[in-house]
Amino acid sequence: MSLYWTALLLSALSGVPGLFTARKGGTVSAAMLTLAAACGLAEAARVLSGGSRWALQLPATPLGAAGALAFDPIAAFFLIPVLVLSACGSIYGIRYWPDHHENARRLRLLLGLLTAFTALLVAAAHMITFLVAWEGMAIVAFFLVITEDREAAARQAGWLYLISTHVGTLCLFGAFALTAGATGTFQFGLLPAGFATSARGSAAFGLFLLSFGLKAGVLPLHYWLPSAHAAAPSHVSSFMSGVLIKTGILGMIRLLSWVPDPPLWWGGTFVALGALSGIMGVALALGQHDLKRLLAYHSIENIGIILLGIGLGTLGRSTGHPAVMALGYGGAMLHVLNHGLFKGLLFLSAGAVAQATGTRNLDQMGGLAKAMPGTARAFLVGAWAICGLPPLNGFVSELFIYLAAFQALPWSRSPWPALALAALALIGALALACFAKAYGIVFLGAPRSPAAAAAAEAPRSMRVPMGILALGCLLIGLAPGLAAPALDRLLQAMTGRPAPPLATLVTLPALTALAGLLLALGLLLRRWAKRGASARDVPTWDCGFDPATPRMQYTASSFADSLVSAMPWALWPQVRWRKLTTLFPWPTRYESHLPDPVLDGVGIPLLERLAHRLERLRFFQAGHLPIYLLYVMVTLFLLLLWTAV
Amino acid sequence: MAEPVLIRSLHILLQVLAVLALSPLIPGLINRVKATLAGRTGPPVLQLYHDLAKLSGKAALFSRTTTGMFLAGPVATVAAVLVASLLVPFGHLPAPIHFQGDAILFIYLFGLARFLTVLAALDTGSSFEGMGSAREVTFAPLAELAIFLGFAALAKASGSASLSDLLASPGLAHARSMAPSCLVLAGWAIVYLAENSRIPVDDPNTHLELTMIHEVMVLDHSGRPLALVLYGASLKLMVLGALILGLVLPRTGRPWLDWGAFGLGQMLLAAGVGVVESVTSRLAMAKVPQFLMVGVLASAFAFLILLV
Amino acid sequence: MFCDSLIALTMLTNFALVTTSRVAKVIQLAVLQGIILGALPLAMGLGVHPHILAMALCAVAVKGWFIPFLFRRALRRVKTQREVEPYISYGASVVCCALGTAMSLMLAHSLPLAPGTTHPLLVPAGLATLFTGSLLLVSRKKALTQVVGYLVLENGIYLFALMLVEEMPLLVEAGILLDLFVGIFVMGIVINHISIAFDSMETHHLAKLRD
Amino acid sequence: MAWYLILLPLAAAVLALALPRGSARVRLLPLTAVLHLAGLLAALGRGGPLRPGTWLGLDPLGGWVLLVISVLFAICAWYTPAYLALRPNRDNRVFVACFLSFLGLASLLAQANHPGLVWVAMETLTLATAPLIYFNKNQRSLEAAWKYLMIGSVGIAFALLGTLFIAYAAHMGGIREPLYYDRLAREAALLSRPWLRVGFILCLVGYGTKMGIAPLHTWKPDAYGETPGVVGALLAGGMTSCAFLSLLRIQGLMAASGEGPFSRGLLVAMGLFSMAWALVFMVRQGDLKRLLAYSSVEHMGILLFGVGLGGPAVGFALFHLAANALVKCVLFLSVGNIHRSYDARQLPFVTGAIRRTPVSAWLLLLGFLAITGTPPFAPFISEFNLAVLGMGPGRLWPGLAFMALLAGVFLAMSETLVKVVFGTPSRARARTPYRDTFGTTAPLVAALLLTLALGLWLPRPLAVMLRSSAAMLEAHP
Repeated sequence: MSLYWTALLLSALSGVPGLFTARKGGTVSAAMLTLAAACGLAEAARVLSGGSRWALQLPATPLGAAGALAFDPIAAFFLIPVLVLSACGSIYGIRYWPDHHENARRLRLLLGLLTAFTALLVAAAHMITFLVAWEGMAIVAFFLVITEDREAAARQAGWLYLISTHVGTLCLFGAFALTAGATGTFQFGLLPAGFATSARGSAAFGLFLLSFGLKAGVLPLHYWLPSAHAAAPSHVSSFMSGVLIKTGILGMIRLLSWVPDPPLWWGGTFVALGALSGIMGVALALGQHDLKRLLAYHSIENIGIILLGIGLGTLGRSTGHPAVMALGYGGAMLHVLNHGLFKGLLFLSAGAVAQATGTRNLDQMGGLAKAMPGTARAFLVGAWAICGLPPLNGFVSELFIYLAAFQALPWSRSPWPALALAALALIGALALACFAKAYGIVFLGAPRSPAAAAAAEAPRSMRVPMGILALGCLLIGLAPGLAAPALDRLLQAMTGRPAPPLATLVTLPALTALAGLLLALGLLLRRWAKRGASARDVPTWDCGFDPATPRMQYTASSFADSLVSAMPWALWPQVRWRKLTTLFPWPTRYESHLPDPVLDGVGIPLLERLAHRLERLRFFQAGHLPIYLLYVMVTLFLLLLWTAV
Repeated sequence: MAEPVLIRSLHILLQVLAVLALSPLIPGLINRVKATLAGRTGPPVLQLYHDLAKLSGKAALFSRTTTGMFLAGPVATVAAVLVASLLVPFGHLPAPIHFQGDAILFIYLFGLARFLTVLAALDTGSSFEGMGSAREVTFAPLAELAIFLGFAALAKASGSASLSDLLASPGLAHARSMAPSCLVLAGWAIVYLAENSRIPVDDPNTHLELTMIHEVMVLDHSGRPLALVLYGASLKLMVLGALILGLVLPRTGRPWLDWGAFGLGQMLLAAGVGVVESVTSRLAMAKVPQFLMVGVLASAFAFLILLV
Repeated sequence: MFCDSLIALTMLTNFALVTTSRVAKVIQLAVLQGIILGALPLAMGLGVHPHILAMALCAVAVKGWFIPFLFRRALRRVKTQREVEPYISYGASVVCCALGTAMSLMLAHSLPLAPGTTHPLLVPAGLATLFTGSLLLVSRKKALTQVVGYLVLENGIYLFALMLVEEMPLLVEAGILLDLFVGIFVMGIVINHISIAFDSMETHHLAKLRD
Repeated sequence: MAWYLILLPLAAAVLALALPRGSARVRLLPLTAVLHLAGLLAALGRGGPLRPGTWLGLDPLGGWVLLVISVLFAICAWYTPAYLALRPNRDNRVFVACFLSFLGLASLLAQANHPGLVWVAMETLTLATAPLIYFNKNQRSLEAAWKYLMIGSVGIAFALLGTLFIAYAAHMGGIREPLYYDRLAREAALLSRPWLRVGFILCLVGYGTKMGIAPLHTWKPDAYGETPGVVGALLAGGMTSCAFLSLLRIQGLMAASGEGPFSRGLLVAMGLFSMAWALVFMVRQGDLKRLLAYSSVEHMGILLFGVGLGGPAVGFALFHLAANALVKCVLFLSVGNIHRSYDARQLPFVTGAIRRTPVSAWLLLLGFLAITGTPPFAPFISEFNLAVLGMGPGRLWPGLAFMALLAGVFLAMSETLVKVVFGTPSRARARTPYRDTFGTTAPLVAALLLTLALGLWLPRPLAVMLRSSAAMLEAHP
């Protein structure tokens, strides 16, 4: 317990010393957050390896509000990415956001607070505590998103995030109201049997889904996410994407742990939402030109994958198939951790790229693998993992979820398992396309702009955190057996009864062995291919014409065009160009842009129209005193009428 | 495990050797059939062995633009397909390595190969290779979807996610699973043609960069890397062929007979591809997704039939 | 009997008020109504209580002298003396006033009265006068006419208060007197400020603050 | 009964009128505030039940409201000297006198145990605050004062009629003068129901106008918009609380006479309507002070909603009274500071406040977060619990509507505030010499800290007071 509190205090205060020193504030904050991570991880490891869990009841205030914390395996598991990513982010921040930046001190202070609130949230065992941590985290994150508030885009993104998260919190109010009404207490705990299937239970589920869905960025509630992740400083984006949106998943897990009998349709809803988020998330990512927006859409996709796992697990639980439950939930949870690692890694390397080139526009980049080999390798590991390709960690968690779907197929009369299967397959293939694009356009080929040509490698303190995260990806990918016991304990804490151990459901050693074989074969063949004679200073094949210029390379837009334009009904791409009509045409431009269908397609026009309608009601306050007095009389009259009726 | 370990090891050894040594035969067979149907003599069946030997001794060219990624494409293709070959049963014996989820690993290994091939293509900075890789990643999702839906249909009965179980399902022999199996077969056949860059999806023998898909991605490879590319392509033919053959081959119950049937099946498959390539023409690029969509729908219907 | 006719007279002044367009005339009518109401407690035979007598005298003094004085002073400062096109035309005002009076009668009818009430007409009359005051407030454009409307509204309350004045003198007198003195006094001051600041008493000058 | 609570501020007001020097007058404010607060705490500490049958007395309900007002006044009084120093060309004689008499009259109102006396206090309060609104002495503030006075007076006239109706209801029931509230509550069963109902409606409209619930709130944006921020704070936190208290007294009678369900339904409906109506005008509201005025309308709606829900919600509504008063104080004063710095309070002109007046901008932002129910500030406790109780057993829609409206309000307010606080100050707008100083920010910080403290911990005596106040409004026949 004291280790947890040490971690909490250290993170909360990590930005404070920096307020009083002119320099080295970043180093101090990084040191404190790293220490916090060490303490917190030790505690998490203790609980996840079967150590005793603890709970703490805070004293009740006279108005009846109390609080409680419980450090169970769920909390311990979710604490891991929180502390790892904040420590990595703070180390990265030393040089990425150095002291001379306008907002450096504020940023460090807030990053520490964000870590502390999130760490508090994972252990919250009482609705008030949960809400305090939840909202604290959201508000601090808002300030972080709006760090570069001189830019209109950042302000807009921050506002969008703020209102979304607050609406989510209000939904949580309602959901807690309904559940507290059923249990009679604000304490987290089992809901009475039958509540989940009642009308109030369904309403509560809907509100929970809204709230946690908004936080997690489940489509169509994801609309705030791309701009917020793009606007925030990269190490904050990495924390937000890797951890903060996962708190929505944490909420869903907590909810499922209170419900002894989730109805079948809950699982179906999760699967349907997961498939929608996953496929649309990655499809929208394909059309992005902004590297960080692209990554942000991939967060939506990965939340979709996690939801698929949760949905399958819930289906298995509702129908009494413990193996499906264990595989679904286990895969989802492992993917939470995995996504934290590789998405954190991707955002950190994307930040390094953006800093080196001064732009986030993919079409301005190219050839950076030569100038920034370390960053390129880090990004490649992240891309490899996020596509779910063996032998990295993304494959392991997706494999679990696939297996859950396969095992659910024989007994399920519903289309959900097959939908999950198809969605996962499609997501995997599209993600591959998207990251082939991202890595290929950014790091390979020739530089497309002078800025890209002049880019230099990121400093070591920025590459070290990337290396740590990349190692994490490799470790889980090569030895998934290490994570299995922790996941088993997590599942037991979640469902209240022992689930079949994951190690019996998946042959994890085979994965390790095959991964080894694959690497060995790869290295062997590579050596063989390199050993032959070679000529290195030759141009790329140009069909025997003039040498190709960098501008002739495929761009991000052209690479994705065939996929994006294949789905106009879902993505609504915007293309601007003048058709060539004459035989000797003038130079022309072609621009393609993929707005967010929910935000730009529906949300903003709808709100715009609503606001316009409401503004028309302003004539009620037109400044004329007699009219105002008339309102008083009319109110009186209507109320008297009410009394008479 | 009634089967003696020795026999089992022998089978595994045989499978590995067959993959390593015999797969370059398949492109030769296909070309031979095509030539015969066109009334030409055509290259010898063993042409690819000659080519590989020749390319191993040649110098490789590496463009100035490229990085280490350029080599990763061919290398990863061969490595990934070799590993994948261990997961698929040849004949009706269980695959050398089989476990729950090997079907998924199988597909994802092909994904890995594709990922690195595409990156290797983009590494050259050539607009042709960018075009080829864009096409590759556009068509691949449909192909993967068709395969997975086929898996779903096959797993509807067993719930297993191992290729060795999936392909051992009753298949064509059983009346109830006859129609779904036919549909899966149709879907997978389309994927087989697409993944191996055959007509009507792609033309391996074309010489016009603008119309290529896979070939244009490997345009810059030469020497040993090119050898790996060619070898990898033949491996893919063999391994994906095994997937299809698993569905159609009759079950004899006798291992050696199964081996024979498998060998014959691979040859017939190659001949079939040759015939298809001879009698059909290349689809326009815009039609390719529709063609693949037919495969997806076939697999999807196979599943839906089982659901009702 | 006499007192009932006074009450009826009050209601007549109501009608007169809503049809009059000249501001000075409106003030005169308000003064008249004030004096009638001042006389009413005496007519009801409540003059025996010295405190009620004092209240009535005060009311008459304020309504009959002080308020007209303030108003006329403000009126002198501005030119126009006629209410230009009220929000509700004079004809419609009369109809409204009649409807309001009818509704007041209905409302009063539905409220039970204490046994032994001697002047049941006070309730509907009070409500009708209240309504008239409200009508003037919402339909007139001049600040001065509006204050007159407020005065009439107060008269309505005063009428109702007479029902209670014997039983609960403290409550009633405090309320009535405070309202009269302070309310109208402060309004008079503000009216003066308005006429100085805007050189007019049209309320459309006073509609700058809006959304 | 604590006469000195009433007399001290009134005497100070008279003194302020008499004092020749403005600087001395200004010093009266904090002095009086501190003495008043100390006296009030002493009176509350002495405690004891209300002596029945007296005109004035400090019962828990009145005590709670007066405590809120006294604290609010203390913060405003602490702030005012620094503010008035910024306006040296304004004569502050009337301002200070009215400011002080506000406190005295509020003390009278809170202690009044008689409907007539409550009404008298409310009426004088209205009149005493009118000159405060006219402080700027320009056409706009005159218009605001005029509207405030007219609408308020009409409302208060209805309240008088309502009071008379209730008196008549007592008369019908045979209850004689003096009509002390405690006595009326005891004998509430005797009251004539029809008169009581109509009386309640009239008082709801009357005092509701003073509270500023929609659609009776029309004076509010104008009045709050044109006064100095400190007056806005006093009105939004203090005067509305007084009007609310006046209404609560009647509501207590309704509950005691068994008319509770009738009045509660009405209060919930009016509360939700106020919130919705305020929301309509907060959308795209670029004027900061008007925005706050509508927020005040919204929070009056929340108070009514809470009281209307009944049961434990009443306690939270009363708690919200305090929370709202304190946070409104922070908001109005910080907006006032920003107004001083930019010489404007509308959106296209006021941007990037965090760079010009960093402290005020942060306080504005935090105050906004607090008022919209962000934990752990005090309004969170009340808003969360009201939402929970609005979805209590047997009902779902009041709570859902409440939350939807809170969400809408947050959306509308945040749009303006994010634009105001963040970004870069517009170059076109000249900068006034105003800078955030200790005097203009410390009171705000104190108020915000107090809000935070209330959100985390409510001292036991206050909780007891709150509980017995709620019990007074939930009496059963």
